[in-house]
Amino acid sequence: MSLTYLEAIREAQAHALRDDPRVFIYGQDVGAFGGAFKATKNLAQEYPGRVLDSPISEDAMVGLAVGAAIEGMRPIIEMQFADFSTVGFNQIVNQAATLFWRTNVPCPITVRLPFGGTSGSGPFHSQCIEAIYAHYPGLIVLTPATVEDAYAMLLEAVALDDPVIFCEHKFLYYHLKADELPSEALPVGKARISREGRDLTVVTYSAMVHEALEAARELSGEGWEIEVVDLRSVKPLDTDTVVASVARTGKLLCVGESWPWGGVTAEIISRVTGEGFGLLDAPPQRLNAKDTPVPYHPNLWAAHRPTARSVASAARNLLRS
Amino acid sequence: MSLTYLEAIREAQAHALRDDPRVFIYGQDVGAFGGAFKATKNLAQEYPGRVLDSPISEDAMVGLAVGAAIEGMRPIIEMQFADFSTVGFNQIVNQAATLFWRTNVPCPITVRLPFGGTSGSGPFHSQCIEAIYAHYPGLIVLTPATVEDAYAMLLEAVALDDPVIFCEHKFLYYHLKADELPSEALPVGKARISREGRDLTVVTYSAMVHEALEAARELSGEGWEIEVVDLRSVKPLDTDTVVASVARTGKLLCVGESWPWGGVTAEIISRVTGEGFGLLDAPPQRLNAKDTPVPYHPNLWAAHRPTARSVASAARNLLRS
Amino acid sequence: MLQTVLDASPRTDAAAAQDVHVAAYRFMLLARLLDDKFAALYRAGKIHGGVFLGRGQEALSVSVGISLKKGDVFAPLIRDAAGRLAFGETVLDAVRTYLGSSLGPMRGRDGNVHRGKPQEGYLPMVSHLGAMISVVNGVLFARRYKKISGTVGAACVGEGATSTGAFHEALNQAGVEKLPLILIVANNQYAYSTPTHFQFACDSLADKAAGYGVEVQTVDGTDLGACLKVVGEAVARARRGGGPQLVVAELLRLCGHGEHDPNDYIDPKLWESPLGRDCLKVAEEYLLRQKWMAPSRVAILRNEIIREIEEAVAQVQREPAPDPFVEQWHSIATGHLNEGNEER
Amino acid sequence: MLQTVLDASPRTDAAAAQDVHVAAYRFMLLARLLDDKFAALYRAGKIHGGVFLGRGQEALSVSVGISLKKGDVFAPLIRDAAGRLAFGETVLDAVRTYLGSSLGPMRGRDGNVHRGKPQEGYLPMVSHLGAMISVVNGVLFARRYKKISGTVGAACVGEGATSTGAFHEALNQAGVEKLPLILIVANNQYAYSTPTHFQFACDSLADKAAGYGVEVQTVDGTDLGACLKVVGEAVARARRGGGPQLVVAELLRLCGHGEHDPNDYIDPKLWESPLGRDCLKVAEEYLLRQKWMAPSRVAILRNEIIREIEEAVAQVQREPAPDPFVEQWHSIATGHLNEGNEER
Ligand SMILES: Cc1ncc(C[n+]2csc(CCOP(=O)(O)OP(=O)(O)O)c2C)c(N)n1
Ligand SMILES: Cc1ncc(C[n+]2csc(CCOP(=O)(O)OP(=O)(O)O)c2C)c(N)n1
Ligand SMILES: [Mg+2]
Ligand SMILES: [Mg+2]
Repeated sequence: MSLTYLEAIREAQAHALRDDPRVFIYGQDVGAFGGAFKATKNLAQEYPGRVLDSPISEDAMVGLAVGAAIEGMRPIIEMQFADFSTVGFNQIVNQAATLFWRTNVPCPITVRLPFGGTSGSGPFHSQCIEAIYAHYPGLIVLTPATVEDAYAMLLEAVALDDPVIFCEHKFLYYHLKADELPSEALPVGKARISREGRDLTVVTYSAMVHEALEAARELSGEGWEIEVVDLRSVKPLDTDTVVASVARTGKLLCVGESWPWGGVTAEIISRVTGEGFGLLDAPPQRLNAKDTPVPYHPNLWAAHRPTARSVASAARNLLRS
Repeated sequence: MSLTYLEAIREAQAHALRDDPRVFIYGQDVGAFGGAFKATKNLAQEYPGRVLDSPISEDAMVGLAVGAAIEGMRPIIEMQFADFSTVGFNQIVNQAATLFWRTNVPCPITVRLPFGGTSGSGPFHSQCIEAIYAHYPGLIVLTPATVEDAYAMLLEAVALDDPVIFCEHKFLYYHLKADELPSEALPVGKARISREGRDLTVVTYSAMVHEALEAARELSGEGWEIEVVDLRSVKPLDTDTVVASVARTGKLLCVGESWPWGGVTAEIISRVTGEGFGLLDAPPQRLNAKDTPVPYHPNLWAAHRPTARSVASAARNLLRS
Repeated sequence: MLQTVLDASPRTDAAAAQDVHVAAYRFMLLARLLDDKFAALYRAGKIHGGVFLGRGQEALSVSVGISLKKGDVFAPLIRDAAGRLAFGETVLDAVRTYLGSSLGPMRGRDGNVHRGKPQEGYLPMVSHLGAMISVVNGVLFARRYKKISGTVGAACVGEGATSTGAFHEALNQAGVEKLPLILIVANNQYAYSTPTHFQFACDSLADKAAGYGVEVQTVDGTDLGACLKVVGEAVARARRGGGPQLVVAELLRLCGHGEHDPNDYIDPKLWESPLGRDCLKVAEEYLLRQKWMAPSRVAILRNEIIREIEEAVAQVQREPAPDPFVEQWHSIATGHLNEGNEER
Repeated sequence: MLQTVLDASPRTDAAAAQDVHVAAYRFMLLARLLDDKFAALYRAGKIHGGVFLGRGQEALSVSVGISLKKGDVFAPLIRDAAGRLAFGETVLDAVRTYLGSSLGPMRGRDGNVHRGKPQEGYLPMVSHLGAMISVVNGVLFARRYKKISGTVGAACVGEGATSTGAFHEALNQAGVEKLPLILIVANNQYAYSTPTHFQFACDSLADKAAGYGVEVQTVDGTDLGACLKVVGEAVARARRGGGPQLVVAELLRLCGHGEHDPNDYIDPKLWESPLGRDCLKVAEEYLLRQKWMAPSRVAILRNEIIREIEEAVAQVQREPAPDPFVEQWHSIATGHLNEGNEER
């Protein structure tokens, strides 16, 4: 058996539906059609009445999920693209994220955001907006980079008593494959050392993990050993694992596919310099997407986001500094 | 003559209306009533047909402004509270912020956000969400800390060819006074050294500038001289002024009233450590609000946000390190 | 939640009507006097932040609270003191929230009208207008999913909130899902200072119903009897499976938007019009005319209520304020995943 | 923008009708063949991202484009190739956008249906459904402000987009401001895979008009003559100062949501129903029956159009792709305030 990142997401939802009667799925075209990306393929058929098409009403979709959560359910909301969650933004950050703090009543909803760039998708079907959600108190923001994590973290997201923004990267949907589903997994909140190395730490998440790993392989040919940390969860952030890695390598490069102002890479650098300043023997560096909307044309798109090549180049500069 | 921060905002709008026929103001209760905070007091009477009440439709308010800007106007949109801009979020970050990049047609709109905490205002009338807007490409985000800047920067915001998120702090509305309006001002994008010092640099903006200045006065009595940098604009950020200050003091404390994950303070630290690592002789530190919604009760509120006292205490720790 | 009581006592229709009216009147008076007390505390500087009153809206509001049963869902608006009390909120909880007591349902974290107990179907509002309606939908949706039948949910909004996208998406959603939602629109002629002609262009807000495929009734919001009937029937229709119900009430806000607001922009003609009648007076006169209550009883009732309120305020003023050092500063339920409150 | 031509030539009514129909038919055919070409290029892997066709919607779409004049405003939906061409878009601009040419109006930054020229009143859509309507309002608002009269704005949406908060806020805003907005709803029975009963609960989307205080007409979207008449009249009413106009057209999407979509979820009964008629065929048959066009002319026209399209594609394929090293990577107009594109 071999399955893709996308299939893992489908399987996780199937298992959640099977094991927990409180779980239902609500979103545009998720029902009979199985979702724009087929992440809910056959689930409406297999679990009648539990996988439901919504009107094109992101605000009301999230509002309904919060109400259902108050009533003890564990809704999964599929946004058709992460980009469209901006019209459900208020219900996410002000309703769902504040409920527990205000009332002591938990709000176990999972909002699935198919996110991130793919060639030709343009400015409104490519955005990486994990930092927007992570900035608000009250949300957990997950960014799985592997098939196994996509599966295990989605299951854990549904089981958690809090609103989870589940950022699933569209670029990984079809390409990434695994032989089997994991039976054990790192818990949410723990980062993973995806590759060990002694010369430099690259901290990243989601699709960029694979660019970083490719860069690491390339640099390995040049005699450098790069450690790659996959954050897995951008809120909470596993600062300890990152700092421990920097303690070993002395050098830090943070890579993100999102825009350069603020965001995950800035947060990592602030934490590491605040807590592990003495461990650094070179200025910590960031590599982000460019500060423009995500372009449509493949030529522009490839230059807009970090790639293995630009990661390797930034790493080389840092290694030589 | 003496006027408040709020009056300066009203004056800037009066002058913009007077000098530029393309300017109009649109927002809830801004017309005959003069706005929830009276920031448009008498303007509807003085400029008939140019200061208009809108329905409670933040999405459509911003959309209308973008359309008017395409047609050559320079609309000012008043959000009743910054917190409610979340329901106009999509039009701001996806429509207004992308227009120029997509089409080469500028989008000169100013969105006024009365923002920031005041005692008793609670989780939905106190938010500091400048970082949310600064993360997106295509927006200018201004955070004046003084009466003079409130006036001059609002005038400049209206004159700029880009969408400006104008964050005016409600805590400063009535308390802060100045003797006269400035005739000259630092341009947008330049930070100001609000107080010179040699021992430590506090970088901050908006209401927190005053907490930092008070802390600096307190520490001055203890023999420490704190330099306070008022960013004025959080996007673009005047990295040069900040780095130059750190070059003099060797120590950096970033203070913000917003939530701790990401945001202005993280961005500053990333820039300074990236560009001026060698200048630092202690780990750069941050002081933000706590990672919960803004509480209602004054006791909780006072503990949630940074204050002169907590700034002084963080500064002391850093000075002794 | 008087219904529960009434259902149990088989009486004549007239006697039942009397009971409901008297009970409703009591809640209206309680709400009015409680509001007055909050206004006084505000002027005395004892309340931080805003104070929002329901003056002139008690007849409509109480009709909602009284028509709901235990187990139903209620998302009130800022002027719904009467409805909240009728739905079962205690005076103590209201006072505790306004004064920020750590023993109140919001523990000083949120205040004034932002209160509720979600586990009791009483939803605490966020400030964003229109945003609570779809949350009510969600509770009702979950009930149906769990095969719980017979409960309904009411959401109240002002006419200003009908201009929000959230209102539209939620009412449409209720229509599509045929949820037992009763959506009450209190058209008090102003949204803060904004008159209705800047808010909508339809002749009556009831004209919106057809576009959502929901039933609608309009009602004179100054007339308690009419409100009890129209709201009661809408609730009953929803309970019977009749799908979402829209109720549009016409009335006038007899106070400022909040207590900070001089309220000097109201068209004076409205004060003189039938809309400007004080529903509490109208109800009282009706009760007296019907001889359902003696004038002396009204006076006694008022005194009883004032005592109840004063006692509650006195008690709450002795209660501990929230303590920032005890406060956990956690925003999520999964304890070990909280972060960010070290000073960084 | 044929109106301009027609206005200038005083002819009999019948002759004018012939001219409009023939012109409209030409745009419909051009749109259909251009769409077919995009579909072919997509299948050949020459187009990145999605391809969205207007098959079955050309009659309605062209009626919008043809009823507008130079100086009017147009915010099309993704299926409006016909309307765009009739409004004045060149085949070259459409092809350049789909192929990402650096010479196109979007310079490769945005693609496919996300194209326009704001300075010509032709608004380039963002993807968020419903979001363009208030932008049209804004242009019209500014025109009135500047005392420019006689221009109107049309925004087109699908029935799915009527469920968005943005749709509601914008139509309400247009009603309150009495703007000359013509809002066209193309009810093609599906929003992606979602049938209408999951989208709304009203009998007809026309039932929404009363709630906004706007005029409304419904039309058979498969009938070119009816569309030209109804849309034309709505535009004329708006132009005369009649305020916002809603037009609801019933039709069927005769293709997948995008070219990636097998479209196998459409209820087969709909294909058989009058909604399932191909408006292009219906129009062609009508023209032939009226003898407004000879069969030979149709064949020639088709060939002319195919040549025009092939030439445009050939030309664009030789045009330079955007170059990331030349690209400025600036997102704001105030050059010196751009930041963030150093590698940090
Ligand atoms: C989305 C949103 N925008 C703005 C506000 C600010 N605001 C609070 S109450 C109010 C007026 C509400 O009017 P209405 O809905 O008619 O209720 P009323 O106060 O008249 O009872 C406004 C504009 C808000 N709470 N939410
Ligand atoms: C706010 C928002 N949510 C979701 C989407 C994804 N989406 C794109 S087209 C579409 C269906 C649109 O249906 P309809 O409005 O009926 O237009 P049609 O495609 O049928 O012409 C959806 C859900 C979107 N573009 N915007
Ligand atoms: Mg009102
Ligand atoms: Mg459709």
